[in-house]
Amino acid sequence: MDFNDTPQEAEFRKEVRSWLDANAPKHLEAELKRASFGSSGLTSEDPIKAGKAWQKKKADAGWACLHWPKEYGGGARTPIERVIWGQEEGVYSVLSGPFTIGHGMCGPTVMAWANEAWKEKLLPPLASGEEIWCQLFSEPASGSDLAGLRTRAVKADDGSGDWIINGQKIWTSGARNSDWGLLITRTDPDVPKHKGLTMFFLRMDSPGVKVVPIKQANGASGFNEVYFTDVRIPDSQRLGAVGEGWKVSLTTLMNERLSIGSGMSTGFPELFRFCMEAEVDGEPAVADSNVRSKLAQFAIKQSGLKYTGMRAISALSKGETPGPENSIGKLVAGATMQELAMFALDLQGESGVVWDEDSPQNGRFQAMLMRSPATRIEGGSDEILRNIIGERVLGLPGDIRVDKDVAFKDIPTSGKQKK
Amino acid sequence: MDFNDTPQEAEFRKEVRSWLDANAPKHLEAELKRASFGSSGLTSEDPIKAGKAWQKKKADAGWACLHWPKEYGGGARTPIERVIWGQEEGVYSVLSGPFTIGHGMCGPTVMAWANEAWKEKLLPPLASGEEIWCQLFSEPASGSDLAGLRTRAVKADDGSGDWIINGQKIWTSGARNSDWGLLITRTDPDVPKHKGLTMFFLRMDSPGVKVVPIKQANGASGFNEVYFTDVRIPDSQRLGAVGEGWKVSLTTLMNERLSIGSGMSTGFPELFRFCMEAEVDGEPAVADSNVRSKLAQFAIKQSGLKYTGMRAISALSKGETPGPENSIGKLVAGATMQELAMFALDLQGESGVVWDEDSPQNGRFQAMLMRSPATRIEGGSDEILRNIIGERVLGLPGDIRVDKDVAFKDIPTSGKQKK
Amino acid sequence: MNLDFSDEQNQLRDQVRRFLEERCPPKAVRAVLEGDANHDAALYGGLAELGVLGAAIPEEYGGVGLGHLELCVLAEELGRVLAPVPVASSIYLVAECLMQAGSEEQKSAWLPKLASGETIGCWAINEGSGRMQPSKISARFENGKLTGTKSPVADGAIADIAIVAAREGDGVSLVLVDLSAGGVSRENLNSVDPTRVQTRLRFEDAPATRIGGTGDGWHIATQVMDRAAILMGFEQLGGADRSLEMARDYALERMAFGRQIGSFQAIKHMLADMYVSATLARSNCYYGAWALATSAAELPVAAATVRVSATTAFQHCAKNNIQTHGGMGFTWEYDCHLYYRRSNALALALGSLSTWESLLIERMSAGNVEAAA
Amino acid sequence: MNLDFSDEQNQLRDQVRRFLEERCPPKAVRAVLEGDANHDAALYGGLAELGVLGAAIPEEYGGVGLGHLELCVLAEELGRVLAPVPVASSIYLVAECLMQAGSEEQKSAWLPKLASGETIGCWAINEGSGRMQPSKISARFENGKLTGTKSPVADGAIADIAIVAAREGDGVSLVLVDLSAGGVSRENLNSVDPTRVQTRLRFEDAPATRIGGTGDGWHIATQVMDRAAILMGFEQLGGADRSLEMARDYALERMAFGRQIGSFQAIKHMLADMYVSATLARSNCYYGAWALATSAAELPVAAATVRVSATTAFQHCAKNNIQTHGGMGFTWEYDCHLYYRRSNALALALGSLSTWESLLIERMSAGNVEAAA
Repeated sequence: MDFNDTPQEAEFRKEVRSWLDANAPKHLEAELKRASFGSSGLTSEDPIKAGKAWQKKKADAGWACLHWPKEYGGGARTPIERVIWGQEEGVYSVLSGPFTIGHGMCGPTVMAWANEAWKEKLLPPLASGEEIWCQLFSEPASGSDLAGLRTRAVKADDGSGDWIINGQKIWTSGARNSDWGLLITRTDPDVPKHKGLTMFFLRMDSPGVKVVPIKQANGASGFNEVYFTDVRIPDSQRLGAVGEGWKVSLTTLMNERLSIGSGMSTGFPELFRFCMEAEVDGEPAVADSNVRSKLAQFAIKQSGLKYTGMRAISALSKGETPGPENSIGKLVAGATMQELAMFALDLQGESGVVWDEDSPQNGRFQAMLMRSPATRIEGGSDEILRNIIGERVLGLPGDIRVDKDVAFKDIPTSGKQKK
Repeated sequence: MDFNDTPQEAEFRKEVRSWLDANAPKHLEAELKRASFGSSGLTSEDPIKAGKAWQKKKADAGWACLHWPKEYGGGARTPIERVIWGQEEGVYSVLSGPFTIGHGMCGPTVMAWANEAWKEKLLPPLASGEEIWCQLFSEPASGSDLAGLRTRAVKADDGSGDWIINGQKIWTSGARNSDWGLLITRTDPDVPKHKGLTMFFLRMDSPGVKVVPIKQANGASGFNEVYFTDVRIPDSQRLGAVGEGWKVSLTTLMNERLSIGSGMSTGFPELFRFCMEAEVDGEPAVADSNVRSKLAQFAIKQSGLKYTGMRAISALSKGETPGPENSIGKLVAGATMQELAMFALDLQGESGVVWDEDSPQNGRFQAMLMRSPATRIEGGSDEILRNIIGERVLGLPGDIRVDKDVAFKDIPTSGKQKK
Repeated sequence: MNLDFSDEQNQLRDQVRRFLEERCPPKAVRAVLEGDANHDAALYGGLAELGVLGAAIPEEYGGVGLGHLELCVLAEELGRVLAPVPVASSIYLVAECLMQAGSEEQKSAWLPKLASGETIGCWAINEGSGRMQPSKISARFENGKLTGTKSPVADGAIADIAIVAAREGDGVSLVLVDLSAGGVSRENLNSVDPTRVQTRLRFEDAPATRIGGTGDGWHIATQVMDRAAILMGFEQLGGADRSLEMARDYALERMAFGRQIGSFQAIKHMLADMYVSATLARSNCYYGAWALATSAAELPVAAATVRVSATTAFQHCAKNNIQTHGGMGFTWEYDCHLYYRRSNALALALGSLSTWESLLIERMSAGNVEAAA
Repeated sequence: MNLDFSDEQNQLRDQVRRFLEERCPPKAVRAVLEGDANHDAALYGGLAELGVLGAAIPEEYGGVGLGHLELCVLAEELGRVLAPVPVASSIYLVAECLMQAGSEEQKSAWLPKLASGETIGCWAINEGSGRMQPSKISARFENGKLTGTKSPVADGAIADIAIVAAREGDGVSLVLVDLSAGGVSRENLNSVDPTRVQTRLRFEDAPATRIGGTGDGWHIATQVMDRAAILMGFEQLGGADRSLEMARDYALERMAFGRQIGSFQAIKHMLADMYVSATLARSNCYYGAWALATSAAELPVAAATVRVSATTAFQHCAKNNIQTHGGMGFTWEYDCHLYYRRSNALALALGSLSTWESLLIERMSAGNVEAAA
């Protein structure tokens, strides 16, 4: 056991570091350090413009999309090299936020399912940041139950072979800035729900596409609703066979879960720093035994996630596939962050309610309080994650599925009728 | 809002108090105060003998089975009078422990389903404590899923009309001291599980009945296994129609849930007393902020259950039916007691592992630690209680039932075959 | 024994509930959340007319003279609908403080106006971050003048009078300030719950009169806050109950995987646990109501019990109401966040949960062991 | 980076696991639980032969000289099967103490015998109830003689030597006592986990030799217990993992309502949460193993991290293993209670959870803030 690089890793890290040293936009570093919860922290520059510039620079030097083959603009690096790059790129990786979904999910799906001509057309500008992609999956009535989606695609009756799309997507990150979208639709409501889906990609400036920002409970707007009214998509922009959309979507979702980090943050370092400065009954907060007990329980979650991430990196470093341990990350981090934010406000006493620049750490804990409920829901709710751990990691049986062999159109859509 | 008796209640309380003052076995009071977890605390006398004596005395004076009609040996008292009696009887009620199941569950079932002759024969000696009853419901393979029981009753082939019983019951309290048992059996495995059940009562000294004490995880033996080998029961000892056993059992189980107390104990008063005496870092434990935080959370559960019980009594006092609030009692008390015991041991430090007379409060917290897991299971596990609250109190839909319309014999009995 | 409200009290509840359903729908709460107004003045006036504000104020001071049990009932209803009005500041705290410790002159001058809603009071004790303690108070009261800064002050933006804790000589006194009399500046603060405005009040030689004796301020404030904690506990209880109802309704309506989501044990058991904490809070609140109405010796213990139980329950229910709603629960459009915001704001008003946990056990141990049983 | 055990270390794990499956089935644990023996002497001898006891003891002192990473691997395996042997007392504590602070003479005299299992050591620090502190030690060491009482002492009943914390002058020293040399009486204590015997040791002018300098006892003991906490953390991890496996197996096998009970979310999610706490504990334990093997500056923080995480995980998993088993889990016959007993016993050995929670934050705050990241 050690925390050291192998000689090859050390060599690679040196190379990365020297390139970054010469090329990173250092004038943005201070702003980027304030990034949190989907906000880039940038105020002096437009985040999209700054992101595109940085991505282009990386692409030109071969540092874009390290996990992609070179022929599509990628870096063809090993998993551990990607980890090292990520550690070194540090805060600057925030700049590439607008490309995360395209590089991590849409791109790999296109790579797996599109024909060569499309791949050559779509992937290089995605890798270099010239084009942005979004993922059009969730719908108002199908969140955890993604396959319950109802956005319809029907063949145009003009014999063109085109598809006409009507419906609504929701929780689409970055839809406003996207050039392309990966869209899953229902083409056949007469078969069970997983069987009637078909995947497409489309230009987001296609006629009939309307993007509406969602105002979130915390006042921010990171997500959008996307409405489709008679939107036309050529059949050539279909991915996989008609009715095979669920299988295609699994490529996307699997890639979502493959992303390796050094563990999600729980907010503990920030809380600990606060407790070093704050007081309880005239003593430093870290000397109070109630604070200590609660901090200790947060601390083992923070370090547990950190070292769980390192165990995954260790496996990559040895050329192995990481185990299922990383599946706990968001489950632990989300709930911990919410509890932790409440405790941080508790320690602030009556002033904890105030959320402004003068609040401890510029109101970070108030922001955590208001953002953490979403963390427990987005990208798989706590309940879905426990099901995944129970079923895929521990091998327990699935839930009873009442909608398994039912035609989609016959699945009830509201509980009201059942009362 | 007040905690006072109405004038009538005060009058009744006076009457009870003066009778108890003249008749209660005061020489046993000190021993009875040590009662815990199904142990009567008695060492100077045989608990069964002492219990029978006290029950007989009460019956002779009209204080037995206050909720039963007088014709069967009961007291025909109002619910609030029963509560007052219970408050005044205090520790002496421990003596009637061996009759709890008979008076609370078996008796009411007999009353609802037996013919008049049987009622006159069975109920008065049960009320007066001359005969003890037990309830033969749970089986090794059917705990939470009671209706999945497999003890078979088949008609004797000699034309007598008698039934022949084979099978095994488990978790039977008091089976060793019982004269009679209330027995639920399966008479038809070819229909769905709830439909093939039939209820009987039988003498526990019937040939072929064998009682084996269960050694529990905490070393005690409050429960038994009861084996039936070709046990013969006359058809006249059937309760309800053949195949109607589930309906009969609901009478029993409903009566189980009707019992009103002043809230189950969580162990908080004992822990608080300990924390008044113990020290943490040279200060009284109650001055330590971690201890305070944990105690406060235990305290609100203790008082919450206490006043929940009082709200139920208030409803009774006004002649109303208490609401569903009391359903939370065991769920809260069981989990709280387990956590609380762990914390009490924590405060004892390395000595917490020692479980003997010299341990704080004679090892009460060690006993709680070892007994509380059973509290979270017996008489409805935490999971079953949450289902009950969710479904019966909040009106949420039931779980999906895969065994509903399946012949009992076709319901799978082991998950191994499914792997 | 009767640990329940009377039929008359429940009739009052029904009446106020109907009134609030009409006059305080979520839209009214959102108007304050999103608009420029710092409270719903029309609603406040309506509550005054209905006699809600004066419920526990004696008739001789312009109140209705019902009592504190009735005020508990009303508080629960206000909490259910997140009423964006300064009842807690003006009635639970300021009017209560005047009734407990005000001079005859102070009571005659202000209680009728507080009861009629003509005057709004605010409670300005806190200074700075962390647990409030007498030693942290640096505002000064000298020669009838007050100087210092109080923050955050709930409803400070809309108040006409303030009760302020200030250093006088070696001790802390409570003083009453007419905010229109000069020497006062106000600054609104952003908060996690904009439906209840928070303000920074600055006093510079503002004229003030003492409430109670010199140096009695902390003692009086503690008594008043104990009483307010019980009333606010009923507000929290109302919020917890409503959060549970919202979650249950959604769990019955929303389908996933072809089933009502309430049929999944993950949701069903989460709701059951919400019911458990709300039920414990209700029973503890009733105990508190009894102690408040009878000024029982157990009032300090009961107040802390209510506070810990109701805070825990409202935070628990509001948080899991969002979780039950999934993504919808995190939209601005759904009302879940209104309850989440309020649950966290009320958890801090009057001092935080850990402060009251500590107080509860300190008070229990100062009494006798029997208190714990 | 490599936060994992090596192939060789995993081979060692496989070898020991096979050995323990054969030599330490639940029956062997029950033999100690129910019988008169205070440990499984044959198993202990087998572990000595296999080199388990001497794994981290240098070859010059009769050990195998592998190292502490290997000892961590072995500890996890011992924890999985609840091995009823005094490895923690004799190896993690006594041998470790001698290696850290023993004189050349002490090391030569005892380490080979500890490695061979010929001698069993016990760690006799505690006196009385509550958190251990230097001020609570009243045993005295004077003129080479020890007088006092230590309780509870794990494995005191079967030990040949003891390391005892005793007052010497103004400070606390550690002394080594040959328990066969007279002046010692022993009394067995009932405990929540009879598979690991607890004893009261009384010393009356028992001959003893000091380990380390006069007054260095508390400092040395703290260092040794930090190291032992990491090794014991691996035992707890093994126990947590095995509890989870038992629960999962039962959830797959046991049917209710026509379904495997593991298909109910109540059970499935309970098991998922057990997996979460066991996984956090494993990752924290690996961090601890690295700190132990490298004697890193972070060792004190790592030790407390391991201790808090592994204690929490084992208690959580053992408790919910019983709950998953329902009534069967509460029978003497099923093995669930063996793990529940051990989880609670190990939670107290070396000092309780709240003590280590406090230590963890005290140590983090003594270091720099970066330690928390």
